[in-house]
Amino acid sequence: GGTTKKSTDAAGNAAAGSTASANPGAATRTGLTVAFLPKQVNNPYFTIADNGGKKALDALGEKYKEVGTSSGTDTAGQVSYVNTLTQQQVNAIAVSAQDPGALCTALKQAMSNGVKVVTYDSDTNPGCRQVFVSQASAEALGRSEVQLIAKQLNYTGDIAILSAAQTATNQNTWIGYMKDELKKPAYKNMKLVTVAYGNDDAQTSFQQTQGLLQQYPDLKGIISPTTVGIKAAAQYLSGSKYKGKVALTGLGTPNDMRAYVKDGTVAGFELWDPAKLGELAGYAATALASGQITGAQGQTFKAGDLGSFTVGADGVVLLGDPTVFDKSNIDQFDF
Amino acid sequence: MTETIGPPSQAVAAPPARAGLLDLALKVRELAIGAVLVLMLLATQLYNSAFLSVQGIKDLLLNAAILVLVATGQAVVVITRNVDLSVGSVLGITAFAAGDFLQGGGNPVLAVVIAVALGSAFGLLNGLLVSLGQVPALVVTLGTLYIIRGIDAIWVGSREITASQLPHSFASFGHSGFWAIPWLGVLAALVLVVAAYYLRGYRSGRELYALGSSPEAARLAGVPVRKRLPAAYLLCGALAGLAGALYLARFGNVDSGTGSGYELTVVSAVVVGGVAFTGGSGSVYGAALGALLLTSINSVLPAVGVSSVWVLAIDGILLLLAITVDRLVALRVARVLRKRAAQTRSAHHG
Amino acid sequence: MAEPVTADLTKAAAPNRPGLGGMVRWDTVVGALLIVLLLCSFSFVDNFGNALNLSFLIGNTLPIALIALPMTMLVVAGEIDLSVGSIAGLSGAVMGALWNHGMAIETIIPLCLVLGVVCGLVNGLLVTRLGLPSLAVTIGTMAAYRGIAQIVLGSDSVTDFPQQYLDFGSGRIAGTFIPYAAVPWAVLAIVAVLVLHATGVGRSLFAIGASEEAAYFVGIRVKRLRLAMFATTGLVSALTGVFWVLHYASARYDNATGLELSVIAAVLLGGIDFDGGRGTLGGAIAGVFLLGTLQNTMSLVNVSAQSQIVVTGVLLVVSVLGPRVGRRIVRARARHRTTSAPEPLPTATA
Amino acid sequence: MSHSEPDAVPMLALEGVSKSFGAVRALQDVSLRLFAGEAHALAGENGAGKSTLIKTLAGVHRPDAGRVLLDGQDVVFHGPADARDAGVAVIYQEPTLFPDLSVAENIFMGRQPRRSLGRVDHGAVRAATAELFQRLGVDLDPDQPARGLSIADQQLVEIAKALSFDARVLIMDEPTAALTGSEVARLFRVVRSLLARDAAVLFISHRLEEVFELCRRVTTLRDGRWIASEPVAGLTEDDLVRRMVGRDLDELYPKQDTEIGEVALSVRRLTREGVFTDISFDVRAGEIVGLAGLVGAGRSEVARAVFGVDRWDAGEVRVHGRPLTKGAPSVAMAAGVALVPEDRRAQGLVMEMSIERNIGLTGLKATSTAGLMNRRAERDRALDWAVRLQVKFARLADTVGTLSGGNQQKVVLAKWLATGPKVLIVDEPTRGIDVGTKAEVHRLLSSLAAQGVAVLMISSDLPEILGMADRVLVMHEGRITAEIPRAEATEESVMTAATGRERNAA
Ligand SMILES: Nc1ncnc2c1ncn2[C@@H]1O[C@H](COP(=O)(O)OP(=O)(O)OP(=O)(O)O)[C@@H](O)[C@H]1O
Ligand SMILES: Nc1ncnc2c1ncn2[C@@H]1O[C@H](COP(=O)(O)OP(=O)(O)OP(=O)(O)O)[C@@H](O)[C@H]1O
Ligand SMILES: [Mg+2]
Ligand SMILES: [Mg+2]
Repeated sequence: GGTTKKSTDAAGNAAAGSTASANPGAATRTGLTVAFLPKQVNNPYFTIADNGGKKALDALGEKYKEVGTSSGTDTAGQVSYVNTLTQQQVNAIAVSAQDPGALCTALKQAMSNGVKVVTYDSDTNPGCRQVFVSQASAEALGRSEVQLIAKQLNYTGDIAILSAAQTATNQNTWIGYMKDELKKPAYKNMKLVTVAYGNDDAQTSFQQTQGLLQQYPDLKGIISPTTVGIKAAAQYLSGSKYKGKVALTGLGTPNDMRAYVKDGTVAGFELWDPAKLGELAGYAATALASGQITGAQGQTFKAGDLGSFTVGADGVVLLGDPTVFDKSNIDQFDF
Repeated sequence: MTETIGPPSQAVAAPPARAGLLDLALKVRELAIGAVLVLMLLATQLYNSAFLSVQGIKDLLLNAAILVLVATGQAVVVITRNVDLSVGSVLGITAFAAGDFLQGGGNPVLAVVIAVALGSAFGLLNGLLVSLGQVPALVVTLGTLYIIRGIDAIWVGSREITASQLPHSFASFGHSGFWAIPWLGVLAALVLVVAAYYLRGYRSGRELYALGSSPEAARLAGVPVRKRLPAAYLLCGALAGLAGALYLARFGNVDSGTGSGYELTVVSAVVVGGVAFTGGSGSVYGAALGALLLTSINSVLPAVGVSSVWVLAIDGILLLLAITVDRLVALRVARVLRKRAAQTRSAHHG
Repeated sequence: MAEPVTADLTKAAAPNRPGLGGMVRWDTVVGALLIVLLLCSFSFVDNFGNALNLSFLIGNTLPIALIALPMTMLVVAGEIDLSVGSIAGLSGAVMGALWNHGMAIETIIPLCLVLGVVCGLVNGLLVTRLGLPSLAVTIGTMAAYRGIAQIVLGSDSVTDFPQQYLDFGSGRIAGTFIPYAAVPWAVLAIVAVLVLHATGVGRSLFAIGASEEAAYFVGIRVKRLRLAMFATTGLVSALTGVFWVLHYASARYDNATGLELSVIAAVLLGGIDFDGGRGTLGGAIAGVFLLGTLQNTMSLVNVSAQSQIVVTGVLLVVSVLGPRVGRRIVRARARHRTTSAPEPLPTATA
Repeated sequence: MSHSEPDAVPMLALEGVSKSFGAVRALQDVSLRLFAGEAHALAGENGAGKSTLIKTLAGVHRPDAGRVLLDGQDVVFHGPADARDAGVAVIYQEPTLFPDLSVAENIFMGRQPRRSLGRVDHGAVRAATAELFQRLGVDLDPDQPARGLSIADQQLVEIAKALSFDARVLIMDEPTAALTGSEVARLFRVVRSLLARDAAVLFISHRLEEVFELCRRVTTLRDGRWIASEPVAGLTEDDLVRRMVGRDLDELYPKQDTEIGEVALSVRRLTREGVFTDISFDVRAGEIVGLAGLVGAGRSEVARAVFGVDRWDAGEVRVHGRPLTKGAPSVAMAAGVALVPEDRRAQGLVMEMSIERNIGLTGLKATSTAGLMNRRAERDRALDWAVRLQVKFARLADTVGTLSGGNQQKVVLAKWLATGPKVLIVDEPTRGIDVGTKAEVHRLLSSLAAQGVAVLMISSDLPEILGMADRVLVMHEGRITAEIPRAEATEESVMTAATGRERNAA
């Protein structure tokens, strides 16, 4: 006998949204404390995002604070921050989860103590938060990256993917859609040879890029859907004989990539605006804490300049489509 | 001990003939690591002919250069029976300091000087804490690892240095070179040779070995411990600083997390290179070979198409293999040495 | 075998890293610090004293506290194990993988523990049979075990363990702040203290750490005992891995990454000498909870992560420098009182 | 303190020096003068303060009170380097070598001959070492690492190091404790040549005959206090002992006649390649068997192999008929074998542990009940033996590292005698032990034998072997070359066999 997966599956994971009903007309409460808990503090990307959140909260007259671990893989540390925030009785937490499962217990404890929970950038299991503010639809991102590189390669040649950690959930979802997109007839002359993992570490990503190029001499393009990976790959390409011969695209920030776009290593890449992502998370958290939404599908809330948003299935709120950056427009962005 | 010992001239002339038995033993050990390295590279080349192309060799050397520098400094400290765990943090903070300076339009040479000076300062701090406080280096440098990392994080915040902010000459120094020989590699080799020559050929260098071999005996022999130890740490810090500047040139990208966890890689390189943590033995060449071996493994695995899922496990197992082979060779050599010593002994008696 | 090394006079003169005046032992100082910190936090920090926070504090510190038990013994015996975090990760990964395969958790957990013993034995055999330095071996196995965990579980993250087990991992005894898991920990801690400080085995461990050769000469089975310690460390690490999975309700290959450094920092803080032969388990446990409480308190009063790192570092440095400086002051005062002595001696005997 | 001292200014002198370690007053108001061309002996019991005095002269310790005078001028040595630069060379009681470095580097560390640009001239270092060894008649390879040298060889390297200084003052703390007669003779010859060149020498030895042979004057210490400084001529050994001990000496070799019983230890054709070959002998209950030989003959190695510390390649060891496992000291201990090893600091003691715990290490099982240590039993056991062997200590909880050399040796004896062995192997049991206690140790060995213990005694002190052994085995280059019954054992017969000039047995 014993307790096996099968015997517990029946119990399942209870679904998200609370049963309490929302009051869309409720006034936005002020003086709330909303804490941002990014994957990693001091990470430029998250700093921009969290500053977006601060902007939203300032505009609404709420209190903003940011805490977090200085390592992006210190799950235990992130859990203890959730615990601390629960202790401090903040009104809402906006968290970018390092691990979809590990934060669950702590977040559920937070919610049962009356703290509202929004995830942004990286989600947890749906049962462990009320709303997920998603940067872009995973499907759109995955497909558009394949489209980007295909255009640069004239729809012919071998390509590879340089991802972050093997466990990065969002990466894996995107890669799934990329593979799916590649199945379309338009890409019949293109082949995905491998997926390499650089663990979001500059040196590892660097050497993985080297390895890819050595192992597949005919490689024509690399997609790196992670800001660290694309940066490292671009740096390697720009200093090697492959510069300009191997196309590179993926997700990167304009500041990181400016040099490589200008020197011709990279033709184009894409990203959403992290500041807007944070801003939206801030509005969502406030809406939750004010009782305007509960995270159930179909509820709507206002997000300042960003306009009005509707909660989708599983409590997901979608930011919108990403921006493509290339030589022509990169100088207009500074983040 | 019979009274029948040959005429003085003979006895004095004899030793140089079998010069440096100990030396020879040490060289053999380094050869063992070298052999493992060469075998591994050749095997990879057979599998993938693109591996040792001009670009491939250049990449191998580039990858190793920075680690070689830091490992050289670390080896010097480890030889004195101490350790500097703060090298990763020092590398990170000096890299950012250099980048910050360059970003403001500074002179590249001056930026390197700044990084080296800052690294030296941290090294000196470590050295003074360890030697004046006479406290365990492991604890102190673990402490400074945290402190420097924390200061770095507070100072840098979420800023980062990106390639576009660096002068072109500086960035291109990080990856260009002569044919397959990158400038970075040349620099690292130069530092390595000088350090090795110093350790071997100068009294103060020998005293570092003495210090590590037996601190108490060193004190009784009048080795100026309070001078040598800080000097060793200073060198280690300076090289970590230089490595920081080169890291910036090489990767063109520095933030507050740069170099974290690097100390473990450095310590691995030193250990694989046969520098004993009990002090007094090993050489910087060994440490450099260790560094080359480690970085090469990371180039070899992707080049032969090992899925990155397997890389970590294979990395660890190869590391274990390397130290095991090294150990077995060392045991062999020790046995040969003992036999030879026994032979000379009975020869004398005869 | 006879080594011409003599005991370090420094050590002979300063047994057990004496605290102020040479009377107070360091582990007592750490214990006192912990109590002072607890008192301050209870009285001045909002939310510190409530049951929820205390249970968080203990629960989050338990993994470190668990591994610190065998690690202290290992370090006392002159060895170190850096692979503890990876063994915990591997045991968690295997737990996840087997759970996904539909095996009963009552079977899985013992299997994971056996796996931990095997991992510890591999470390121990490499160290004792081949005579490799444990630092080098466990740097290698740290990568290898983590790598195997990655192969076993890949990118999966398993979370759907049975609720009663998850409750055990994160729940607390009704009406108190004590997590369930703290109870078995306390039992283990008592066993460990008894073994290390009140049995022949404990004595032998101290002897091995202080002088392996002398221990061997009194018939202590040095290798066997060390092997057993490595195996125990593996076992407890695996147990920690299981607890980690249940506590955080997540089995991933990178669980407990970097745990070794936290354990080592805490153990060092507790006054355990990494040269072996000295320290007490009480000190180590106090060190673990001192760091844990400090971090908890600092988070509650909104000290940023970066500053927390600096504080940890400063604490480590002060922990080794403090007693020494204190002793010097006491000595200088004593000398001042007796006056007749010549000038203060900068190069005094210690 | 002025019994007809030369009028000349002493080269190095101490005046009214005191030194305490915590509560222990190691030196109290001690004075000493060393003159050019004169060998001066320092005598005193274990723990009298001799080594402390030497360390004070050498700048290792700084005196709490009193002065150090060099050529009549006050000096302060801030460390060993200062003393060295002032021309003072020291051989410390315990060899302090760099195990990882070659013998040659050990000798010339910090003073290597240099070539252009300050580079070390490795060739010159090696050649100079070879020459020193030749002067001392030592056949060690200058390139050999110091690790693995026997205590005697280490001591020889220390001597070579001290000689290499061409020092004005040579201080030697028990340099001969581990040496045999011929090496001592060589050393003395070299020392005399230094004296002839007007060096001053300070010499410590517990072998009084050496003091009389080499020295012109002797200073005696007792309990850290100065007792006398006087010419050696006119003193008898008994006079000297009385000054040291404060009473008359008992008989030094109190050999009791015992009833010799069955074979207790039986070694058959024991061989360890390259170390010793084909060793066979028996030791019977109640018998003391001496094992003699020159340094490096392989005696200690045989003892270690028998006890199980080293493995052997062939042969067999039986205790009371039961074979021992090779390489397992625990098995040997269980069978009632005890080994007092030659190197007390590395093998005999855990230097950082207390006296109590060191003695306790051999009785971990005996002093525990149900697995838990009984601290009281452990303490009583330690106290009993520490007192019986007259260990001079302040508290049982003091670290052994702070004891004087001779007292450390007594602790080693104590910890093994406390096991109540049936077969006792002692390797240089009285190395560094003062005459008074030596007699005590001999009496102990004798009475143990009388109680039926089989004793195998290795010693480089030939009179000790001749005085104590019922039978003498002699080794030469790893083989037993002679077995001489007590009646026939003389210095002559033993030395002949030890130098391998005659092979009449084995
Ligand atoms: N570092 C130290 N700390 C504490 N006590 C010490 C220290 N060094 C020496 N002593 C004590 O000082 C006293 C004198 O010791 P010292 O070593 O000078 O004796 P010794 O005359 O050389 O004896 P031996 O003949 O046994 O070598 C002893 O009681 C010893 O325990
Ligand atoms: N026949 C031999 N040939 C070569 N080396 C030897 C031989 N015998 C002993 N040795 C070496 O010489 C050293 C001294 O040996 P060992 O200590 O056993 O001699 P010993 O007779 O016990 O001398 P001691 O007087 O030092 O106790 C050891 O390193 C040993 O390996
Ligand atoms: Mg002495
Ligand atoms: Mg011997």
